[in-house]
Amino acid sequence: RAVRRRRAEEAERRRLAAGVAAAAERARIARELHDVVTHHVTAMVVQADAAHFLLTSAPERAGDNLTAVSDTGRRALTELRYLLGVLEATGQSASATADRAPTLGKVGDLVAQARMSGQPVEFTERGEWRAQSVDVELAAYRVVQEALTNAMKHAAGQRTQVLVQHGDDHLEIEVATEGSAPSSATAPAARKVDRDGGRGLAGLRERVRMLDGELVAAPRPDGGFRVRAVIPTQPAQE
Amino acid sequence: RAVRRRRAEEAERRRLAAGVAAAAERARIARELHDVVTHHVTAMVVQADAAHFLLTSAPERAGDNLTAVSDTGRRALTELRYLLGVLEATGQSASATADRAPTLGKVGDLVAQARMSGQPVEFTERGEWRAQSVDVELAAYRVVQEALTNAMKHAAGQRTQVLVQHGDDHLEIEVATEGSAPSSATAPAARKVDRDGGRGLAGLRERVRMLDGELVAAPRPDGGFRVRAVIPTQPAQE
Amino acid sequence: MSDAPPPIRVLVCDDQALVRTGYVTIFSSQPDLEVVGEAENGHAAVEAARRLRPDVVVMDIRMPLLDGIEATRRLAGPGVVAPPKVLVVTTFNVDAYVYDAFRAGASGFLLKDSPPAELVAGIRTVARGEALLTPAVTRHL
Ligand SMILES: Nc1ncnc2c1ncn2[C@@H]1O[C@H](COP(=O)(O)OP(=O)(O)OP(=O)(O)O)[C@@H](O)[C@H]1O
Ligand SMILES: Nc1ncnc2c1ncn2[C@@H]1O[C@H](COP(=O)(O)OP(=O)(O)OP(=O)(O)O)[C@@H](O)[C@H]1O
Ligand SMILES: [K+]
Ligand SMILES: [Mg+2]
Ligand SMILES: [Mg+2]
Ligand SMILES: [Mg+2]
Repeated sequence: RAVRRRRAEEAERRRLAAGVAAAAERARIARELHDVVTHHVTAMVVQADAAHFLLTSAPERAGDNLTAVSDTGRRALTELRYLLGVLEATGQSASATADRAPTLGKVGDLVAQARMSGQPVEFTERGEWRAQSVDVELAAYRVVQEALTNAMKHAAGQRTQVLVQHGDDHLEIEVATEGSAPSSATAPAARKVDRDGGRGLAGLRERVRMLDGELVAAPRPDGGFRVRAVIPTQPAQE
Repeated sequence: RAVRRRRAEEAERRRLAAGVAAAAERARIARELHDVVTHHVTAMVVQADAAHFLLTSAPERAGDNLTAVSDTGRRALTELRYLLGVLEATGQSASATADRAPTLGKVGDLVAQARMSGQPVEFTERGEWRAQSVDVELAAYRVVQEALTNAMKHAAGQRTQVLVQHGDDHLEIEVATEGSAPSSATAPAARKVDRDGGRGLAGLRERVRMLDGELVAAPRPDGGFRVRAVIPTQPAQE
Repeated sequence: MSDAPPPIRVLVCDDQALVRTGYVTIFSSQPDLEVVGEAENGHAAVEAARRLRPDVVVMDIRMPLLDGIEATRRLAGPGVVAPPKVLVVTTFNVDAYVYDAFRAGASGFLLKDSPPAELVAGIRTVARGEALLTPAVTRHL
């Protein structure tokens, strides 16, 4: 009887854990989506409404608004495709290996996704690859994911370099974008650099610190941006 | 010691269950999201482009297009809000979504919307209408939605036929477009999409299969395209 | 000539340029509204409001540097003398946002994609000193 009760309790706990995980995942996706989709669609609605008011008084300005609507819509679809690709990639690896989130080996997929979305990304991997603990691999993966998302958001179309370096006792990840010329057509919202603005990098910094590593993110002197993370790893064994 | 091992195993199983639940949630949201967003945003882009075109020649008709853009955007945002369950911080999004899920009765709206976007669509409904489970209705709705989105994207301006047939124990949906002349003026954004493969039809196939149904999508010999789904339903009762 | 009352002076704050400029176009088209300024983050919003003394501040929540809730608190929170009315606009009508917005001193809360007629009516309502909730939010509360 005690055994049966314990089993029931365990099943219940498992169900709860699953529920919590699903909710957490929803919240995370909701956040990403806010930036990727709702944000764009909202802008499209407001611009279309505004165009309405300009139709007779200033048709040429209405035309500019309409261009903004179409451009924004195309960008929304591109970014959505990227996000879905990422969701899919993480979903697949989760079920494929049954036990975990994406690993470092999947960084290539992120790069491919970003390229498909039109971001010029170069990917370099150095040193001898070794499997790491799930925590380390996932953190490394998230660093690349967020940095690439940022590249597309804040430095769209700019050359982007991803470097993964496997050291003896640490893993080093660097993602750098080139500077945008001041006149470049970066979305106005993205242009102003506000390091307190988002939660993407702050969350990562915390995550990397919990692994005794360090993440530094800063604009480069030439106007680009660089994210660099160093995460200690177990020395090679077995 | 045995106790400790059992605990570790339990913890591991719980972690697995959570991972699987998160992945399933991700996949579900991703599919739903793709369908909601690409459909509405594609329609908005098409409408905005059309309005631009009419700006000087027929400003009052441009106004109608603008209204369509805003209305479509608002609908998309409303659906996104329900989808994300951000209204309920409690994570009841699944049921909230189910309550508000569009049903087969709304297919007429989809057709009207596509017509407003300039797609020549004919709609036929056959057999005796019966309410179906939320899953079945939503799947049927999504089939029509994605097929019409594809029609606007990949066969813009081509005659399009939508058929919904209510059988005794199944529902049949068919959406067919006519062949496009090779020179057709497909939007550049849409053209590029082809190369990325696309996940609309794949997601639908999965969704329909989960209901023990089947979806077949293929080009037609004459150059058109046809999507056909058969979904089993509960025989009429009560 | 006009015995019309002076226009309602509006400050538009949103970090998304397309939303901000769209709002400026819409509000400016109304004879009884005058857009006196724009701000693209919370700090700029507070600074501009203190300098320009608008009647109504239309305030986004998610903005860099200082979010719209905190900016609202600084402009219209407890203890502020002669505060402007703040109409908060957001993409999501999350309960927590609505609650925080009103606690911070906002007079109204609307979805950002509300139809223009509702937005301008909202500005007029809060300018008169009345409180306002979007129908979608009210239904939910
Ligand atoms: N590649 C980049 N080029 C230019 N600026 C960048 C780049 N990456 C990040 N930034 C700047 O750093 C800020 C912080 O980035 P972070 O990822 O934390 O936030 P975000 O991307 O704005 O929002 P969130 O990640 O929460 O959706 C950004 O707002 C942006 O100003
Ligand atoms: N009505 C159609 N006419 C011509 N080709 C079509 C039509 N519908 C679908 N296709 C072809 O089938 C492919 C797969 O369609 P699917 O909906 O899966 O992807 P997509 O529309 O290209 O992208 P996504 O749906 O992910 O935005 C399309 O890329 C297109 O080549
Ligand atoms: K005015
Ligand atoms: Mg970011
Ligand atoms: Mg498609
Ligand atoms: Mg904002």
